[in-house]
Amino acid sequence: MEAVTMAKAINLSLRDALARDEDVLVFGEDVGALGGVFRITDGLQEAFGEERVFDTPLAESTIIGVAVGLALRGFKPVPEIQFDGFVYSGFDQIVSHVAKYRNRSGMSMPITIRIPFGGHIGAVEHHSESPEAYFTHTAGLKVVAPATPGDAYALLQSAIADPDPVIFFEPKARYYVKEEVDPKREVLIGRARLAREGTGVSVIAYGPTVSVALEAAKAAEKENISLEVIDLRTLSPLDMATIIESLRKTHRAIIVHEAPVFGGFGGEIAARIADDGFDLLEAPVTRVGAMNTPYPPARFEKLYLPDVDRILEAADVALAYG
Amino acid sequence: MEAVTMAKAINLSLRDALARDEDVLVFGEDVGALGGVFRITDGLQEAFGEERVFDTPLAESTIIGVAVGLALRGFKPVPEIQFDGFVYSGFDQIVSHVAKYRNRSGMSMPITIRIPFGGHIGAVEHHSESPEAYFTHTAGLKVVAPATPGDAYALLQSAIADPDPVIFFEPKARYYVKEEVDPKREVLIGRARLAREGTGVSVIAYGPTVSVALEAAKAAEKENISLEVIDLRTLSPLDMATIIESLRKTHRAIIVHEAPVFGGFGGEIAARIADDGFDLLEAPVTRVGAMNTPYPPARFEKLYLPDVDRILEAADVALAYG
Amino acid sequence: MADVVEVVATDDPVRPLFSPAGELTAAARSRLGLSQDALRDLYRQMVLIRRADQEALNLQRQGELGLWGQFLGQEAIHVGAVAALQPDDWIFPSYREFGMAMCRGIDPADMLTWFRGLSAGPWDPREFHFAPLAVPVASQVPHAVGFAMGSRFKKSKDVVLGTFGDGATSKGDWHEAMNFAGVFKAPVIFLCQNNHWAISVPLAKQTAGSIAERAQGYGFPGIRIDGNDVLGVLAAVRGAAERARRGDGPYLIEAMTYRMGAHTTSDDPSRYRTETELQAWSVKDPVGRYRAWLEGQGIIDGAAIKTIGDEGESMAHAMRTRLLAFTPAPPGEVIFGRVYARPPDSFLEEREEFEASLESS
Amino acid sequence: MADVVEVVATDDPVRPLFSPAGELTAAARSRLGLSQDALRDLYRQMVLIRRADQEALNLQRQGELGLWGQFLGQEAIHVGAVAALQPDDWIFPSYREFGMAMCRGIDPADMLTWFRGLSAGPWDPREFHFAPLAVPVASQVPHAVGFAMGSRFKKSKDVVLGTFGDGATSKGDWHEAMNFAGVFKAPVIFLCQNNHWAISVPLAKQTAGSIAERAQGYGFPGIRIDGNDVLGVLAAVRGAAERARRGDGPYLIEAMTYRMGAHTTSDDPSRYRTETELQAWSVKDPVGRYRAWLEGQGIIDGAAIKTIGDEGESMAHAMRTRLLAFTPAPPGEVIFGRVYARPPDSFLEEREEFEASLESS
Ligand SMILES: Cc1ncc(C[n+]2csc(CCOP(=O)(O)OP(=O)(O)O)c2C)c(N)n1
Ligand SMILES: Cc1ncc(C[n+]2csc(CCOP(=O)(O)OP(=O)(O)O)c2C)c(N)n1
Ligand SMILES: [Mg+2]
Ligand SMILES: [Mg+2]
Repeated sequence: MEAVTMAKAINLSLRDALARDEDVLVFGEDVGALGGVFRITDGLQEAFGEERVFDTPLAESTIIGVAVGLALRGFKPVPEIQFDGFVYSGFDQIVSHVAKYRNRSGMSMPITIRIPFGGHIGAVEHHSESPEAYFTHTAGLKVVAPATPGDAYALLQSAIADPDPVIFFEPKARYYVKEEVDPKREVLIGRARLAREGTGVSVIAYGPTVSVALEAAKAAEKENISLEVIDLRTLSPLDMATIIESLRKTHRAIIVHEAPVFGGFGGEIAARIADDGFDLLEAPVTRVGAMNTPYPPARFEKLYLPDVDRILEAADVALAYG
Repeated sequence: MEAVTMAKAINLSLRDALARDEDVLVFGEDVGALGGVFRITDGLQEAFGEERVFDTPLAESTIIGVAVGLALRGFKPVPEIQFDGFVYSGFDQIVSHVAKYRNRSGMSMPITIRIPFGGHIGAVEHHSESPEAYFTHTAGLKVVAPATPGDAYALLQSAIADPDPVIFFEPKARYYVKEEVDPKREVLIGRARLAREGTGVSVIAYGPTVSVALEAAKAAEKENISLEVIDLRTLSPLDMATIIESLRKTHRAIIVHEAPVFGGFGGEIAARIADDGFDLLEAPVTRVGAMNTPYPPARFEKLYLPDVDRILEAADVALAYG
Repeated sequence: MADVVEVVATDDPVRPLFSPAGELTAAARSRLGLSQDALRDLYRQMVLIRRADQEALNLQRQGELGLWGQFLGQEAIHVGAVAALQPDDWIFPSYREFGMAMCRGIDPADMLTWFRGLSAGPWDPREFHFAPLAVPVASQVPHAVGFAMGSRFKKSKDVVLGTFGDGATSKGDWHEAMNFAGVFKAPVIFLCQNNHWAISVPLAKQTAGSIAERAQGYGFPGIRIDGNDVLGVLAAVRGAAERARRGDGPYLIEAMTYRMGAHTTSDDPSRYRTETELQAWSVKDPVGRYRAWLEGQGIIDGAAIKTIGDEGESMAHAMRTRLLAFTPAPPGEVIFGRVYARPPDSFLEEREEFEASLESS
Repeated sequence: MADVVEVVATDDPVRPLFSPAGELTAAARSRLGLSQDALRDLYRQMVLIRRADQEALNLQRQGELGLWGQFLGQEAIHVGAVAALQPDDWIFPSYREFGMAMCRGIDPADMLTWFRGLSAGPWDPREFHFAPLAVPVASQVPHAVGFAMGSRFKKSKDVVLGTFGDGATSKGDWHEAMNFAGVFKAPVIFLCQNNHWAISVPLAKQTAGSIAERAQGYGFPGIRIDGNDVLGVLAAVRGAAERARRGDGPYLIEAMTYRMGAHTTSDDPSRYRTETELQAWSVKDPVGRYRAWLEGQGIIDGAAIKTIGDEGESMAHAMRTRLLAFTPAPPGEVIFGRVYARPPDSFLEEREEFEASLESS
């Protein structure tokens, strides 16, 4: 297949899921005729009709709430939340029901909630948030965040096929990078990927920060510093085995995410590394992320978000340690 | 003053705040004639009238939302969320507005959101949750959780006086413990307390787990193990200075909270200890908390929540390490 | 200004059955077409669920339940609504619909294990077409609507009953779900059990408007009826269900009743309401009223009443016995067993560790 | 069945001014009591805000703004509503009320710094009694209600205008806030700018019901009016404001209009709507219609129109110049400066580190 953007890969993945299984439903604000504000659902309504792919009223809580009801009725709902910053009004339905319904009923919740997330798109407030930590801390959910078109295609297949609810974070700044996609390649939920081998420091990233980490690794190479880059792909459950294996080589780790560091998911990763990998570590784990403030106006987002320089700096500190 | 329960101490603190400052308003579901389901607001409506202390319709999002409007109008709103598990439908107003309004307007949000939290009350689901990590990760908020009646009184005074929004978590299982309360003692937001001195392992707790940690410390003493107990009192901002100071003595740390460990606030604390305290640590930091599942039925909560045995076990492991 | 809301012309099969004050008309009552057995059985069901309610209260007072929320006074709604539906029609309750669940055939002792803190969800919703209790107020209403949308998509003939209290109507979820139901013409009957109180908050502080009248704002009909008349409730729900079944969309029924007991056993209503109000509603007791009507019609006699009362006693006894004998699943199963359909390895490890720690201690 | 909703008898000062179709009656129009200057000024304001809207669009197309959301076609609402209020009355907008903000005296160049990504909130709400833009749809409505409750508690005479789109009426927050307003008799006017679209979702898919009619479900009046008639909007908001000011509580005005432009510059309406619909609404253009009326009344002539047009040009020029010359605060101030009134030490340290890192790089 020729190279496609991540946006297109997700579109294809939805299309294939809709074609394969008539219980798959795609819905949300503007996903119909418009094809979504990012065109992720482009052409799907035309292809599958208004009962498989439909616009809803503007109401995130009930977009999730009807997904629960539809799941009970035997469907596999794939609702879209238009932007990261608008998922909060659906939070109660996600935490109190999507995550817990199976536990109280024995009935599965095969729901995949798609959420474009992250910054670097020059948007106004509420359009660039990274709310993943709110979901990783919610028992009963699975949380994934692909970094490449191929993984986006494959992980979405896995998410939709999974009988459990999956929060599917799409790094919107990466929607337009291209890659060849092999629709037959399977990516299991819960397995991280070694995005680049290295020996000096392990850089752990997911979603939008994987490419930043890879850039940093390239830049580091010029200075003879070798960074290994791990693309988590799944945040919950967390693939600690892959991380620890990397640490056996590098003994140093940096975690990179766009969310503010304080209380972020990087804390969980760092805490586990410092626990499971206590004897392996030769330097403190550094977390590189946003500052502990609201997302700033667009012209300031570059200063706010993690970048190559901050990763390199953290690598230097880690390597110089001790 | 004679010994009062934490419930009474909070009641007195609200009463004193209402009496001192006529801009203080107390509202929420059932806080009026009933005095709240835990009687925290008992007698306040009678004393201050229906325009200072009032019942609202059943709508958490708008309880928070009108608090924002009232704050803009010059009030100091102290809304109550009846139980931890019902704050989620107010999450959008808290994350998108309470936390960020000052940043976009320059107008302060002197709002104190009271939330009874935690388990050990034998309740049905949604009544025993520990959602603090969702708030500590939200920039713009301050998050506190007292463990004793005196601190509850004083921290609530500080919270209401604070020009910034404070999420005030009340450990409902501790509502009925008694202590003498000195209304003149000030407790600043952002300062942890050494609840018990020790030399072997630092046990870091807050809210409902402080007493568990203290019990564990007592039990440990009999086995000649010395636990130092830190009561965080404030979760955000986090008082790392007090923690690190303790580590200089003990070189070992255990963190105890009722929330599930995975993605919990303990991850932030552990990550920071393992970073700031890298050279001090002689054993991995252990987190003792709930399992990564929904809150179980009441008869199983004791098995689910951290207890003295699990703390002692963690202490043994920490002390035996290396 | 061309905007006139298109009100799709649909027969309203419910409204004509009721007086403007929400009373089932005499004509409609006589045309219900229920056999004498069926009419007696409605009485029987009300008696049984009331007796179970009382027994649960006793059990709570004896320390055998963590909590109990009586539905005393609301029996006509529980019985009438379920009787109006087909067994395939799903019901989405809040937390006070114990009586409805019994009418659907769920074992009351099993249900009480939830209140006893032994089980997170004691029945299989697929078996009884009865969703689990929903504690966060109004949060189940979108589920009812989603399920009903699904029924429509599947071209199935089943309809859905979503029920909730007066307090629930203040929640955003309630509104959003009502609006979705209108837009998607979902085959759902919304049944508000307006018992005048949301814990301590009286109806007048819950809303300044009318709940039933809100329906038209969502593009479907609504009606306020006497919720203490089992036949009225049955007639309204049946009419609304028929309408939904033939594809004409949702209906909102506001059934006026009164919460005769405390909110739950944790509550103390003496702090916020008067005996007078309670007494005023006592005379409208749904069970007593209906019995008197049956007697007046010669459908029931003292002997039959006694038989039903006795049945209640033995049911209550059996319920108690079964409950107290109930052994929950082992802790590992209760805590971890149903969280995931496909549990992650790390989750299974945590379970194993937990189970191992139990054995060692 | 004693429950009859107590509808508090209040004069409705708005309804009598309008025909059933929502048109301001000729009699009401002639009794508005506006001077010729005032009438001309409404036109002037509509022209100015439309010109600013156009200039902002140009700026966006030239890459100078990150985003622009036109309000083309909604000028009568922006101008009429603000003209009906006192300067002390607060306005709680969503994100499309640039015209209202201009009418309140906020410098349009300052406002555009938000769309240019240079400022998180470019005006002081206390100075203009104009709340910051609210992006999460409907989330500002509870703020308007809370503020109005506060005005009542403070026994102040100011009222509040809360405004939102048709899409916003589907959100839970909208409902909850409406209900609170009814219960607390908050002095608030709810103004729905029903422009028939929520991005690509047309009104008919947003709701099957009527927005204006929902008001009665909350215990206060509502009306649907022609939102492309500046005098109609002014009359309705003025009437509702007077009513609220005298303590009679909220009012819901659904002003029917049309979003003539794209949702925002990121949108492509050709994917979901037809030219025909657009053309049908073109003839109801609020600015053209009002100009024709003024001309017909002999209140305005070609020279006056030209003067106003020229004023628009120089305003647009000045706005552009000021915007492009705008220098934001330093990054540390923009990112950290206003988060806390009492910033924690750790927060200040993070700021210092950030500022130090900027200097070093
Ligand atoms: C979202 C939410 N907020 C608060 C509560 C606590 N609570 C439980 S029941 C109740 C009152 C509900 O009243 P209503 O809807 O009228 O139902 P009723 O109890 O009268 O049957 C409240 C406030 C809750 N369960 N959920
Ligand atoms: C809670 C929320 N969900 C989604 C969005 C994305 N969004 C922005 S505007 C809009 C449509 C709003 O329509 P309407 O309320 O009619 O206002 P209009 O844009 O027509 O002025 C949507 C879906 C948002 N801003 N907030
Ligand atoms: Mg009620
Ligand atoms: Mg609109």
